[in-house]
Amino acid sequence: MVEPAPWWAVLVVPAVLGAFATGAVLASRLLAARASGAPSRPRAVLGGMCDDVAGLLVSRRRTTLASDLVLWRLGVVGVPVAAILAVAVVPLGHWVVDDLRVGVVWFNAMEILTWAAVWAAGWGPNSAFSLVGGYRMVAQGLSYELPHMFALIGVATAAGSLQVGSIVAHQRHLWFVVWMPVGFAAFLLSVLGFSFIGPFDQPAGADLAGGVLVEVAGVDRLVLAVGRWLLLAAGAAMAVPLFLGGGLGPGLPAWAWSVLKTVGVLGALVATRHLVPTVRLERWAPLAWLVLLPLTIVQDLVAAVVVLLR
Amino acid sequence: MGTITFFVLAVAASALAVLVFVVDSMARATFCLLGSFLAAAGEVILLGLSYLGTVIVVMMVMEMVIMAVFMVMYMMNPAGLMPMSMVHNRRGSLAIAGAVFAGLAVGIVAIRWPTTPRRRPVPRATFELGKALMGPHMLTMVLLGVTLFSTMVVTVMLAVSHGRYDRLGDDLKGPDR
Amino acid sequence: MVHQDGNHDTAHDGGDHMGHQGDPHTAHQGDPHTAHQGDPHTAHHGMSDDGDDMAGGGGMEMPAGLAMAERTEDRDGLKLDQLHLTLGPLLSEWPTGLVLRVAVQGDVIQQARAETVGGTGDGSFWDEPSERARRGEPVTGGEVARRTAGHRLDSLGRLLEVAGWPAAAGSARWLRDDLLGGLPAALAAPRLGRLVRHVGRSRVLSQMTAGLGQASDGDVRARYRRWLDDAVRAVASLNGPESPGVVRASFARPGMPPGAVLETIEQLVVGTELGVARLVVASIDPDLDDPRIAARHG
Amino acid sequence: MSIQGFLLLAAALFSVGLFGVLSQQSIVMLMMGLELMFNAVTVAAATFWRYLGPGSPSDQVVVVVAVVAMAVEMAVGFAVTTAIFRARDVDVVDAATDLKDEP
Repeated sequence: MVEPAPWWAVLVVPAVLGAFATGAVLASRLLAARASGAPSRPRAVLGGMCDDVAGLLVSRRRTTLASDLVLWRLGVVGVPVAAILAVAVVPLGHWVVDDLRVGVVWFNAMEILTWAAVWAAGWGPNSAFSLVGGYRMVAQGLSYELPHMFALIGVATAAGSLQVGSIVAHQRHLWFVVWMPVGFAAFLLSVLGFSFIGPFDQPAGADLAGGVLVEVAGVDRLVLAVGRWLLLAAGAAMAVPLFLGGGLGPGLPAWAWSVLKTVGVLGALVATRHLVPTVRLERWAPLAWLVLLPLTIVQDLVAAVVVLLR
Repeated sequence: MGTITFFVLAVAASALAVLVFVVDSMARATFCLLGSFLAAAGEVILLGLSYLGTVIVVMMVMEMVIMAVFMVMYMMNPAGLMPMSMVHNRRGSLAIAGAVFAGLAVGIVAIRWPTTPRRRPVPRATFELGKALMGPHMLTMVLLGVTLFSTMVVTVMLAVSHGRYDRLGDDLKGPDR
Repeated sequence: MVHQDGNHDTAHDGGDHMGHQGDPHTAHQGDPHTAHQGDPHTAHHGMSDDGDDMAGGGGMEMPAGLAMAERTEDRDGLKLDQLHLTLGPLLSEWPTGLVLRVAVQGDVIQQARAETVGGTGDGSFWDEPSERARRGEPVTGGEVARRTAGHRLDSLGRLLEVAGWPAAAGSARWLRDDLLGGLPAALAAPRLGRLVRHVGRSRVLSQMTAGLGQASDGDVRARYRRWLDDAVRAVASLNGPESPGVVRASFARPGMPPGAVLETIEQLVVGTELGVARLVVASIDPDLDDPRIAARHG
Repeated sequence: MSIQGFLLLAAALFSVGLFGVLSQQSIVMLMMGLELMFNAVTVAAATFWRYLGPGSPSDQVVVVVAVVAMAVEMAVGFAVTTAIFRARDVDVVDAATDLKDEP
């Protein structure tokens, strides 16, 4: 039911992902504007975003003393690249760039690339706040990664496959979210974690004056900031085939269901960002390891038992 | 196509491996090593083991990021850009490594390998691996599990300066919030 | 560029191998207090433990003329590199004019020294109506209450921003501006109620701030909750004719010796992670125009 | 794309790693050499699976073992480095050759 798209899909995928990310940014700015009494008409919000983008495009890059330019640039570029590579296995309705047999592991690998990228982006400019931001990303990664992996393992166990298309097909009768809610929650938390947005934005935290974003200016900053939102969109898009039945649904065509569900997940993530303050790692890491991790393991046990009994 | 990919990845893997011991910066050395691993993982995927190749990517990125953290922590210059040499017996090492490579290369070229690749249903590779680990190779898997577990315990014991319950205090109640 | 200048100071100073003095928003140029003149770190040089021939530096050439890091004891017994940073005086969401010179290992603050830059010391904006009342000028209670509510919301906005909650911070600031601009109590009360419900009942915020910066007046959580209560009481007495019971409940209490607030900050941030230190400072929120705080100049 | 090519790559990675292990003073750099050698084992095992394997997945198991060995090696390596660093304040192998502190 999921088939590889023609070659030009490679060009379409970044555009579609970018559209989702733009929508998320606009929704986020709209919520922020409404909360703080700024003009919140759609035109004002859109105009504000365009102004900011244009401002970044024309402003100069910043140079710092004794920076590691190679790793810095690699890190900045690595974030959006990882996001785009990750969605290569995510189907939109029936189409997917490449439904790899190990799609789930592929997604996981690309998500982990962001650790290295963000660390390098924090390391590069040779600036204390930026470096601390990079380290926080590693600590955050170590906190969310195991629950994330166990969430993926649960899905793969239930479907008996690492292939995303096959996972979707296995949800014909019942979406995985219904009987794997813990895995779904853990997955969504990790999406916020690897895109370092919202409650998990400590690597780019306001307490570090922007963390890894402190020293990046101009186009670099745009690339890094866009990368975060692309990652968020990629994570939301992946949650749909993993837990919400992908393009399955009555009436509408499959692609429309995929889009609708992705928008829903993305909306929930953006709303979380506005409803919850930053979760600091020193308090989150114990919770992730002592509560969330055992819960996801139990979730996987449930999945395994269900598969055995089926 | 496959041959070109092989050569590109092979050159990248070897060159980056050499660079690990050439670049001055700890961070760059670590990322060179990561690059080498990623290229090698590409070769493994090219060989048909897509699952193991991707798992290597997952493992190595994590390992190298953690390695970078430790490098920066223990090496003398946190900026990591200071040119310095921390080697001993460079010439001897080079000779031994060169000799080992020459010996291996001679062996590889001299041996008459079977010429045709074995035809087999590659898509089943991951499934086969899982079945093997849960069947005939169960003992290996159990040993790996025990090893990993004991590693976790031992390394924490080694690395932590205080005991297991220091964190919580004598009454084991922990610092009150 | 600003950065280059900052780094030059640093290189001669020998204090900072990372190149950056605190924060990029810090304007190094034209600010005599930011440039290192008196070398406040001299004390630390004596502390760098010998026996580490690797980190001693000696006559080694360092990149970009930066100084070699010093090493000192840390809580894990690893004697890692120490880095000197300057937080403030111009850092986003930072009490204007406060300078916190810190020595960090990793992201944990080991030593801290608070100084002030540019505070006028001739009276806080937020105290102005009550000061006038004290001088015997006619001041309505509502005027004092309005200023008090504005002050609490101002502090709250800064704290929430540092706590990574820009949406709630925006709400607090919006209400602060409207209140100072003369928003009637009937309109202010429901908006404040929503904010108080939203912020006061946030379990995540409460979990994230509990136990931080424990001082005589409680922890960070206790402080922001008191701000919320104060704001509610102040808004309730906006129309009151009398001077309300709400007085300026800044951390600096009457009778505190000058500089006590800065000393408290120094004590509270040592041993904390940078983010925690930011929260602690934001929860104390010293107003450097207040003569009781601006006593100590750098 | 031939078996010789893949094995030569493995040999090259192994030799570079060996050079690192023999020549580096820093424990962490030494571990990088070890990792390269393990990586060579991985590539070689995958090659044997593809070209020589008699139909059994044993070569794949070797890859799994190598990957686990890398993880264990790194974890133990860092733990030992930390312990030595704490006790002796060194992170170079030459300084850690003797077994007890000098008087």
